[in-house]
Amino acid sequence: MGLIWVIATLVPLAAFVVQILFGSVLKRANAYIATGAIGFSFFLSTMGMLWYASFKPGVLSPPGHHAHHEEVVEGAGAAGHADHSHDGEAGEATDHGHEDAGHDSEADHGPVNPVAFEGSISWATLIRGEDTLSKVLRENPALGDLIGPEDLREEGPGVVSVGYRIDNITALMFFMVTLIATCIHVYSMGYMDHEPRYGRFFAYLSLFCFSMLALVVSNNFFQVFMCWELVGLCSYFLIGFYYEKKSASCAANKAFITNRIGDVGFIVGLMVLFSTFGTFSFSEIFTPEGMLNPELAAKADTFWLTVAGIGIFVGCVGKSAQFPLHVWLPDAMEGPTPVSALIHAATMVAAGVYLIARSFPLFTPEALLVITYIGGITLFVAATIAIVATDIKKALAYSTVSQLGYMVMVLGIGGWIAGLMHLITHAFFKALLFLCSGSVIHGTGTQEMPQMGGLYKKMPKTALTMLVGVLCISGFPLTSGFYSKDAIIAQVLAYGESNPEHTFILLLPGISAGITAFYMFRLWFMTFVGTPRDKHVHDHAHESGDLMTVPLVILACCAFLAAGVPWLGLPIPSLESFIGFGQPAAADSGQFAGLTARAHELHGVASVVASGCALLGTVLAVAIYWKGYLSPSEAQRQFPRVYDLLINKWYFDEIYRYLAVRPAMAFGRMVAWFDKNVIDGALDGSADLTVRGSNFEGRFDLGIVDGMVNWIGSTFFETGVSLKRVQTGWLRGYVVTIALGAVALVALGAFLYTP
Amino acid sequence: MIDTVLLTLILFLPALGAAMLALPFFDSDEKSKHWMLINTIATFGLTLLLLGDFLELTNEQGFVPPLSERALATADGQNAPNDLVVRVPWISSSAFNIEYYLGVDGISLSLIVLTGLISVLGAAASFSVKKFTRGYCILFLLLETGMMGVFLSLDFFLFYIFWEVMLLPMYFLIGIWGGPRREYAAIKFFLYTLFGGVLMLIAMLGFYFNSDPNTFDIIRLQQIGQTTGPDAPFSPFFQRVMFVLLFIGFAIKLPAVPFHTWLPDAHVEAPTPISMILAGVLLKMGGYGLIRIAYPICPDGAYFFAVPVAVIGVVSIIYGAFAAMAQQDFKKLVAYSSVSHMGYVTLGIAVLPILSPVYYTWGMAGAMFQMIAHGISSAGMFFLVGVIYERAHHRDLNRFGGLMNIMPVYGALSIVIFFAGMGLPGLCGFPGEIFTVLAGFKFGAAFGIIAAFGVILTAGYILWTVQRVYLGSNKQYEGTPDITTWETLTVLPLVFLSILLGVYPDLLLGWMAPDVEVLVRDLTDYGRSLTDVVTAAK
Amino acid sequence: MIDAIWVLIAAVLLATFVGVAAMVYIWMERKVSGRIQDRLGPTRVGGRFGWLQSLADGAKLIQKEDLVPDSADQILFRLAPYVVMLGSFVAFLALPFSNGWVAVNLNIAVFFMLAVMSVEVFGVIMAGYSSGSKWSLLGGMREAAQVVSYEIPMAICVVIPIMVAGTLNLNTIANQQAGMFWNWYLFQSPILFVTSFVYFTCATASCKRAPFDLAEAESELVAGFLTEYSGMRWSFFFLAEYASMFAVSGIFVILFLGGWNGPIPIWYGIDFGDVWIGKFFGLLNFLIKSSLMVFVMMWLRWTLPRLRIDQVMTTCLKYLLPMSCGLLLLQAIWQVIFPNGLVGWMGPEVFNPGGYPLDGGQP
Amino acid sequence: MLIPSLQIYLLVGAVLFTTGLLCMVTKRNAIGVLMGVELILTASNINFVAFSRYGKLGLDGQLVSLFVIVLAAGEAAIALAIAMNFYNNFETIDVDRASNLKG
Amino acid sequence: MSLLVSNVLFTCLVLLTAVPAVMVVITQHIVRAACWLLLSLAGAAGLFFFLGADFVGATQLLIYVGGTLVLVIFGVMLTATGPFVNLRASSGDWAMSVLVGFSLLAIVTFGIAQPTWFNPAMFEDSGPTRASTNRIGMAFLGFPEENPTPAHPAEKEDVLVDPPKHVGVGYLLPFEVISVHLVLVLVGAAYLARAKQRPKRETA
Repeated sequence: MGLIWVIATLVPLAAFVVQILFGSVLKRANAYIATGAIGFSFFLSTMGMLWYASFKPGVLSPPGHHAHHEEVVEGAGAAGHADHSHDGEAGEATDHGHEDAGHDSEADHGPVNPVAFEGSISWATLIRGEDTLSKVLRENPALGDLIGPEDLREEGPGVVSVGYRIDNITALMFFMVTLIATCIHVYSMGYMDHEPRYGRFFAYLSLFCFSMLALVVSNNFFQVFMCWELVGLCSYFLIGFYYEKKSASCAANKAFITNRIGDVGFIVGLMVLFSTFGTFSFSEIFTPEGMLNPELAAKADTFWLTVAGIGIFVGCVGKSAQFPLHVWLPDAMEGPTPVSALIHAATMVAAGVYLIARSFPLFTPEALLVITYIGGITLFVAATIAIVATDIKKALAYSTVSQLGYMVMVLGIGGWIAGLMHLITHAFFKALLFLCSGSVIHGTGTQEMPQMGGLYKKMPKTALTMLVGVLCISGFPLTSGFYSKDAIIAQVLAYGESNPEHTFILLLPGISAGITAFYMFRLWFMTFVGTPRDKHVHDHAHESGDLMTVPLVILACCAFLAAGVPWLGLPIPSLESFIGFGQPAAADSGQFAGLTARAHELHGVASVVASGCALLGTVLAVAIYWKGYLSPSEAQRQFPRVYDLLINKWYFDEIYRYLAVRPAMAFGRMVAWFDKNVIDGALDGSADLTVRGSNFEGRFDLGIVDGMVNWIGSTFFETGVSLKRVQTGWLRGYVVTIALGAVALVALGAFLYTP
Repeated sequence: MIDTVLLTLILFLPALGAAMLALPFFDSDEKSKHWMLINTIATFGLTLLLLGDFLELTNEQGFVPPLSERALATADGQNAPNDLVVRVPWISSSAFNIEYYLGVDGISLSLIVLTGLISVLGAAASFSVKKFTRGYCILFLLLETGMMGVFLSLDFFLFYIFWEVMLLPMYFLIGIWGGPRREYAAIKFFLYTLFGGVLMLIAMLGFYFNSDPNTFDIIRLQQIGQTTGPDAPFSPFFQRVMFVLLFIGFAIKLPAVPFHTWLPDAHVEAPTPISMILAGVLLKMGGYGLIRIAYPICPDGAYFFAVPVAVIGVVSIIYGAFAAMAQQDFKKLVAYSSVSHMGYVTLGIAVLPILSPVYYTWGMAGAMFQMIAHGISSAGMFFLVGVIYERAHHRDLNRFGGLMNIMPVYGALSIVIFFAGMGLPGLCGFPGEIFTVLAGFKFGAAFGIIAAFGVILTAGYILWTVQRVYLGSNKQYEGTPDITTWETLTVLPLVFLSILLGVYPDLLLGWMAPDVEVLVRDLTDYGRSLTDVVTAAK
Repeated sequence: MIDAIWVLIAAVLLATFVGVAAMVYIWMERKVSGRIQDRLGPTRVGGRFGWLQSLADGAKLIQKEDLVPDSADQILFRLAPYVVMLGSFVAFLALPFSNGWVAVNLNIAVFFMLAVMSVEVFGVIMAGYSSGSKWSLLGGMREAAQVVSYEIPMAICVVIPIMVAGTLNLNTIANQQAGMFWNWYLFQSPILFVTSFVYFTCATASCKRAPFDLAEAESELVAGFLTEYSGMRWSFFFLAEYASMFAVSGIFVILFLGGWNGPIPIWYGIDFGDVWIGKFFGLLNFLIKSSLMVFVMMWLRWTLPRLRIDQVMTTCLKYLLPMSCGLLLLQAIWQVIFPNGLVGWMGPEVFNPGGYPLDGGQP
Repeated sequence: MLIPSLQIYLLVGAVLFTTGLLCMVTKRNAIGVLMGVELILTASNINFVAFSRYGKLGLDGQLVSLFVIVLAAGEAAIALAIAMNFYNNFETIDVDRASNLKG
Repeated sequence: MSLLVSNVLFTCLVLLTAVPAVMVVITQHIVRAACWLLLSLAGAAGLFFFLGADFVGATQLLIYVGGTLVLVIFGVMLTATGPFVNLRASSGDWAMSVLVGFSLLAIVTFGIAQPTWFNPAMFEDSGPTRASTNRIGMAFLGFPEENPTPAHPAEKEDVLVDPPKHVGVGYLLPFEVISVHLVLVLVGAAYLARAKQRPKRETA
């Protein structure tokens, strides 16, 4: 069954290959190929998700549930082999013995545990001896005494494999990604209509879809890392899509390099996993119920485990634009708006959160604390900056950073379900918001909110759908954002009860919820209501075409309904419960024991707090930007320091420029100088010295050695001159002389010879 | 029998071609160039044939028998008909014991195939050579023979000869067809390498006179070197001294900081195809020498000096990357990036004291993979730099810009190659880098982490370069013709390979890694026995 | 004594054969040239086809006055035709006509033939020099330069099949090629195939046949070394030329075309190899093949224009000589790779579906 | 009627040698001198081959004579080249004129 | 062949060798001298055949007669200022050289005839070996002994079946040296004989 997802992952890749190879021929057909591919993926993932959900214990009891259960869950070997047979049909060589570790004794464990399909092929085979040795042993058992058990399996990973692992989180993420991506593809066909590199855009989108989907389905950290970099690459290409603009290429570079810094952390995490656990595989590192594999945990030092956790989290920090590395995301808005929606709001930046959720059991309490604090700082800092942002997309970007901070933080305090739920809902409404802003930009030709205003009449569909998004993100009741934010606040409250020493950081989500509502409504009011501030822009403005508005409507529905409790009475689980089945045991044990239950109890309080904060923010926004009771410029004058800090984004860029970029460049120049002057200088100096030495010796040679030789030579020459008269130059005379000499010799011999 | 012919032909076909170039028939430049191309293609074809033969050696366990096994079987006259080992007594088998002794395993074969490929592409890239074409072609082909010889020889003496044989054509190729400072660069290159060669010579003689019976047989020397116990012919002290000599000799070629300064000069001055060869193949000889000679023959030295060597590797990575960041000259930047990339090779090889064959295989196989990948990507980079140099006649990074719009195909190909150099997953640079870094961490956390920071720097300078050269817009080079079909064909195999190897490294590792594993197991066994001795003594 | 008598008989037989063959070939040359030039050639003498034309010519030549120019070197002028005749006739001593049918079964036969035929050039030079004529002298010098040069590639080309055969004995060489026609050395390796062409070119040149007939170039040198000759002496030169044509063709046939072995050994089952009838058919085979090669030489003569002397030398020294050396090397390498030949390498069943013995079927 | 024996061969060799020597001495033509040399070499060859048959040299005598013949060819080539050069420079072939090296 | 025929043939060959050799000395005509030389060398080749050294004889014919002598004649033709060139030595020269030559001949003949110097009994006739090229080639490689038991003596007269014992190193090294030497000689000869564009010396 995993084949569905494998195919759904590979289809965009195939589309990418086709587009890159034949892009110049296909021209506009590129868009159809890309959209068709991702649409097909969406179709497959929907099918897969329905199928997956259909036999989930406790949700529904589909016919043949037990059979499925047996096939997939029980008997590790059976599950593995069933999968392999699928893979074999797909023509992939499977690596047995590598993924079977995690499926023991599943049936006895409650319904919480995810049913995971797994399959993998070897990607890089470094050691093959293992198999051979065991095979030899199997054939010659007598050798066992000689070889000894410790030789049987050398410590460490011999194979890097790529594969898939489907559990409900994967299925859900997959569904979300393909759905949003499909909408955005359709939207892009309208939005990018006049672009010169139309085809290439879709090729990049396809590549991104592939990378993102492969990231989501992957069954080991190594593959995650590879896809991690690949999505970063696509992000780079798409941010730098308008590469003629210097700012775009700079933003692309910034995004990529910042991500790489995070990736180094990820690599460090990988290194620790590699050297302490000797495996990257999820199913080997984690037990099926979602704890760290005790066998491996016994091998690992807590310090290194923390390092691993923080390392992986640093990767997430880079990708999800968390506090120290968040600077790239606002700059990334240089890319086309659909890209911002897809990559920099809904999917790629959420991958960090996904990874934290995925590797949740790995984190030690210390690491989780770091996560919490980073998330908390991020959500607040970004929210404050968003207040003063005037660029519509940048405001949304900071909002994204802030919302990601929510997710990270709540994951750090054990709110696994809340974090993921917010991830899903946020993906929908943030994609919606970005697309709406894109529609506005498309219609007006500007991104600056001060130039907009009063656009509601001109583009009602956009305004309404965007209002849905704003309501969602602000957490108004009955919207999806309400449920997810409510879950977060409840988790925070529950955590705060048991860990009062972290109260400070726990206050931030509540405050920021208000700020969020404030800046989102500010954005909406500045854009759509009031009087037009720029006549030219206003006259020019127009509603976008159907290609763009239909996705908006679809997304608005999704955003509104995503977390709806009964889901319109359909026989499918609610978002929360669906995610809840995948919750790892680690999120509900140890320091988090009972936290989930307590959070449930606190839902009521939390919803009051959340909606209260949101209401406050909203009211403030209404007062300032709609009704005009308060003047924003007045506030600026009142708090100039604060305003400077915020408008300069807390001076992060400057700090980095002076602390990192310039020193690095200076160090580079120094190294180059060192190379040229010190190393090469020493070399050239020694060469010079050799030359001087040779010159000296040359003089010695000429004077003394040659002098003696010349003297000897001249002496011989004199002798030769006196002897030369013997040579008569008469050739035949020489012959006669030789003959005479021969005769004389023989005669002499005859005379002397006595036998 | 066929293997004898095949190996000999691979070795001497280019030289034969060079000799044929002396015939009066090749009176025009075109003929010479075509002949050179045909010759290199034929050699490359033969290397592929060799690869096929190699894969056919697979026994019932699914492995190609290790080289040492095959070589010793050949020595006993027990060899299979096509075991890809050639042993013919050469110089007075009784007195000097020097043999015409060739053989391949996965390690050398991968480099041989790479050499064949890069030579073909280099020959194709040489079509723009105008000066003394015939001489160029002759030297080029001789160079190929030298390179092939280095990778094929299993006799140290033969190895040394080819090492030096390769040197002279290179000297002339840089010194005659190079840029404005070509004499300086050529002499620098020559002296550096010769210096290393002399150290190697000393080590070679040391091995020879300390082995009993005296031998130049590398396989035999490996066995001698890996003998442990109090009466081992190569004492630990001897091994350490020899290791230092060999290491410096090979590190110069690699090149590792601080022996690297010949490389930027040589690259900047060398003509494009020679830069390709230089980066694509010549640097690999250093790594190959370490893997084939220095480490297996002097494992004790390798253990003793593991930390310094790893430090050199890490320093090379960081130092090269920083130096690259500061360059204005496109070619120099690529040259320093080579220093940085080859640092991973040093690091990967150095991590011997892990003592776990599995983990050390990551380092060693990573180093091998990195060599191949670097051979592909850096050759491509130099070629692409050459392409733009031919059009713009300068290499100043700050004066380019906007080439992506002006030359779209060229831009696209460049992006692939440069990103492959950057070590992006899905392209060939990634597996080698990540494997070595992982193994480096296992050896010492600091090594791994610092080396990992090289990733950022690499991304920094490459992206910055890409931005300065390809992105943006530029009126100055408006109307520059895009890359020609011929040039595209030249670089396309590299692009294709960098993608292929990045997407599925098993294509290479599948037949290379088993031999790496054999080597690694020998070395770690040696190391374990050492530690056993130490623990026993305690 | 028996031996001496046998030698005498053989000598007489050979002399007769060479004389008759030369006359037949002269007639053939005239017919061939006629056909090529769209004429009929001799038609009358002897009834039909003019088959007795050569005899008639010979009779006429014998009757002619034997002129010796005043400025000629008397002795050398008279001696020259005999030296030439001697050279080509003695060569036949070692040429086997069929299995065992050879005057002296020398084990260095092919070498001997080359050696003796190289004496022939000396006669030509003598003739050219002693005639006391500028034309003749030039012709002689050209001949000297040409033949000395062409002997080298020719000898090397002969060495190549010898390398395959492992012997210089022409009888053995021919017997080694028994069996199906792909046993002929011509088809043993591509190198030998090429070699045969090189050899044939050199052989043509060493017989000073067109397009290499610079020594007697009628149009430039007024017949070169033959200018001052007439009558019987003149005809001796011609006899020698045709005889040596046959001789080099014979060597060609034995070295490359399987000698007296037919293309398909149809009588393999009946052991004709040893009895005289089998040998007789072998003789026919040999004569037909040799005549075919002689015909090719004639064909070339009447097709190709004469080269200039520098072209002749260039052909030899710049092309044929390096080619032959290269072929020698290549064949050596070939033998290392395929020590048993292609047939041995590919397995006998590939080349021998009928199951004929491939080891030569030596009688 | 001579009966073949080693002495006869040696005698023939001696005669050839002497005539060769005389040839070298009495000919003023450089090529004549060369012919004398050839005669002397042939004389030695006859001795070698004779000893090869009559002595215990086995095939070595023949082999050496082969070497001699081959070297003689080379010698003739270079001698002729010298003669030609001599002729080109002095416009004569008279060896007595070649006395530039007179001391 | 009967002894008589053999002896007659031998006498003829000896005369064919010796008499033309003398004629070479006597004749003053350089081209005729060359022709006499031809006869003499051919006679020598005959002697070789007679001695059973077929290969040497053939080589003598091929190289000496076919090659060297032609070259000599070629040289004569190229250097002759007129068709008939006489460069006579003076009578004094003649006298001296004849004296020296005959003394040499006398002393050598004396040596041959003197039993104390030269004992014919030490040299017995080993019979005509009729050495095949194979044997000569193997002798080159250092296998002077004939194969003691050829497997199929009738058929494989020329083919060595079992290689005989290896004695010494043979003549491969001399052969190689001579080959290289010959190449050098030929290159040198070609260089020397090349027509040079040198200014003609002014003859005042």
